[in-house]
Amino acid sequence: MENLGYLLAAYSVIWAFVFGYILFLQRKQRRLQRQIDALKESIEK
Amino acid sequence: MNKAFTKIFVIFWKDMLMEFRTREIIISVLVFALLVLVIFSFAFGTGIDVTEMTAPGILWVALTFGGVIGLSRTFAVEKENSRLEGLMLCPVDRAVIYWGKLAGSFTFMLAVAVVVTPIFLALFNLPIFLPRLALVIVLALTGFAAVGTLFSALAVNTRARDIMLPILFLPVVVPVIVSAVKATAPVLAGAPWGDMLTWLQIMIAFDIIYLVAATLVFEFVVEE
Amino acid sequence: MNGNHALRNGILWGLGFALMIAALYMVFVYVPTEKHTGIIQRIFYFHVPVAWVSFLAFFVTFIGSILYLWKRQEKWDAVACASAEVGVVFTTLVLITGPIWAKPVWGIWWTWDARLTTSLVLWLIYVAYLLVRSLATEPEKGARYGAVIGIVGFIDVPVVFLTVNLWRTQHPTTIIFEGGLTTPMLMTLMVCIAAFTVLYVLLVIRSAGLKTMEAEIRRLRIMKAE
Amino acid sequence: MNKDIPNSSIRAVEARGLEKTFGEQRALRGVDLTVSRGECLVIFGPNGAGKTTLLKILSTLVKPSAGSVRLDGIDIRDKPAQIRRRISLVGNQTFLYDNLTVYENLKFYGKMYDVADLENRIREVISWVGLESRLHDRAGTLSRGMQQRASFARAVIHDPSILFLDEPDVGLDPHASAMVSDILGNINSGSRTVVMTTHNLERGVELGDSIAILDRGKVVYQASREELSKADFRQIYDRYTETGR
Repeated sequence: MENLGYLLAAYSVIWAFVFGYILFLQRKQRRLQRQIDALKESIEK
Repeated sequence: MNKAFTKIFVIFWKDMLMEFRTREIIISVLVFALLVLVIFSFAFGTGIDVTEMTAPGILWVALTFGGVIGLSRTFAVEKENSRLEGLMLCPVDRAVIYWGKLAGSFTFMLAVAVVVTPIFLALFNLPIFLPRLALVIVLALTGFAAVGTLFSALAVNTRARDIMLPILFLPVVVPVIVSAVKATAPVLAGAPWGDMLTWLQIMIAFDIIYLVAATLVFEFVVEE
Repeated sequence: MNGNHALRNGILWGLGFALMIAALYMVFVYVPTEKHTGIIQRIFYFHVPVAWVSFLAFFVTFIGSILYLWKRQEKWDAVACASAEVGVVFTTLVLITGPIWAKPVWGIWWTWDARLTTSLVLWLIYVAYLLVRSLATEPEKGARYGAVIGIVGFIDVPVVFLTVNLWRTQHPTTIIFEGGLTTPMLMTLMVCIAAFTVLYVLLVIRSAGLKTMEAEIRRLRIMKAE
Repeated sequence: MNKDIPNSSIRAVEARGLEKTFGEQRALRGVDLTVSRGECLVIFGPNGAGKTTLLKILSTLVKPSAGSVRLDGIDIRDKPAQIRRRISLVGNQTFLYDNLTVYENLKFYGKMYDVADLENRIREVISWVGLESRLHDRAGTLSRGMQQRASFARAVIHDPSILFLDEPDVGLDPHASAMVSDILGNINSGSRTVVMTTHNLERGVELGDSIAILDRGKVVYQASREELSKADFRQIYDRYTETGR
């Protein structure tokens, strides 16, 4: 079971990046959605 | 078709004429390329064994970085005074503008190489008369000019125009740099043609691919 | 229409999740340990699919770029840009997991072999792509310049690979698979590739959706200014 | 505003529903314009009204986001080279190469347009703008006013039938600015169609056969000279452009 550390490191890096990217997309989406809502509201007024 | 060639030459000659007046591109690129040569010879030393290993690389680093500096001026010149708009108003295909500017960039780089290469060969105590090296230089600089002219037009329209050109240009021309270095080594060592044939073929393929591709997409870079 | 959209998305996320679980099960439980290099060989099952996906991503950017310049529809640009973004994320992963694998097997972090070097050059080209997009003076110009780089950069890939391959001929495949790929190994690899391809599609849909939202914000801002 | 006259005559300039958006900025929002052959249309408008964008679209430099342009009856998207041969633009900047002489600049542009008998043509256009004595000086050494004259010479080297002038007198002193209208009289001795933008209300009204006011990307006022007495144009301009506010 030598090199297990390397294996774990590789898999955790992959998951960290994938989840990090998904999180980044989600936050950006929420921010953009808020902007759209605010703009729509200010236009309707 | 004939007319297109005439127009390409008219644009090319205009760039030559401007350069005769100021010599700003050739002089600055030349000085820069020579500086790179000198710095690298300090960095690597110049013993005979070292020279064999590093000389081709040093020459091409100097010509590549010098080339980028020259290419960045290609369209910066047209951007001043909105001259590019004057060019765009002319009744010519956009590809003609590309080829006209390409011919100019190529000639400037070639002029620099013609001066830098003999100096390089002398500094490293290598034979001076190497016709095969001329072929390598022409093929490599064609590739540089094909990619560089396109990206120069693109970079002048972005916000970080000075840094954008090398960032775009260098990774794309990696095959040319590798091939030029690999083809230069056998020339310097006096090895037969066979050793450099593959690399010459790669450069020819690269040149053709990028001349065609850039001709096709150039209009999308200059249109507003 | 919107409900359909959500349903399709839900199915895709479900499928992606199930495939990922299956992939992890196969990698860590089902597939036997490779004899020569030991447990570390299991990086292969994720490293290769990630590399495959990054290549696929840049290919999609290439196609999207051509379609955008041809049809001038914003959606093609959104796909091209989103795919390049995902491609850069995955290429980054290739460049990180590659050395993590190389260190215990070859004793070195990095080797200038054709695949690694090509990945590195690709990464540099597409980082430049994203930079140009963010530094263009207006979004429409950014889209056009991006498309040009997406085309010109992609046709470089085979040339770079060929050149680097001739430059340094070291094939990691021959070192890693002395025994060749066994059936369970191949099955596992296939499931992993499927899982990552679905993940890629999901991420691109997500990211392209954000591009559409940004365009929507620009339109709303214009309306507001009226 | 302008009546549609079906097939009666080909208009020199005919723009329909021109729109242009730069990012979040709408430079033009539906511009319709018609200019008859040989006519001079003067477009007024405050800074940022979209005047420059409009001229760039009309002269094929910028693609409109929507709408169409016909010049001498030809859609500019169909035959760009043929269109470009007939038109010219004098922009805010001169398009001249500072390190080349005026002569070399003219020769360069003349060759790009395949001008026949170029030497004589250069002599002719240079006399129109009264720059004979400086013909062999570098463009960069000339004063702003002289550069502008050289720019006019450059613009008419290929004898265009339609001339677009974007604020040709901006940045010039009043004397030089008066020269612009003289030069315009010289170079326009034939029957060129002229579309020009300007800030200078008095001179613009003198020059124009018809007048339009562009404000925030729209044509808000259009009239022929006969419909307009000079005295109240300032008021009209202020009213339509809301500069009084």
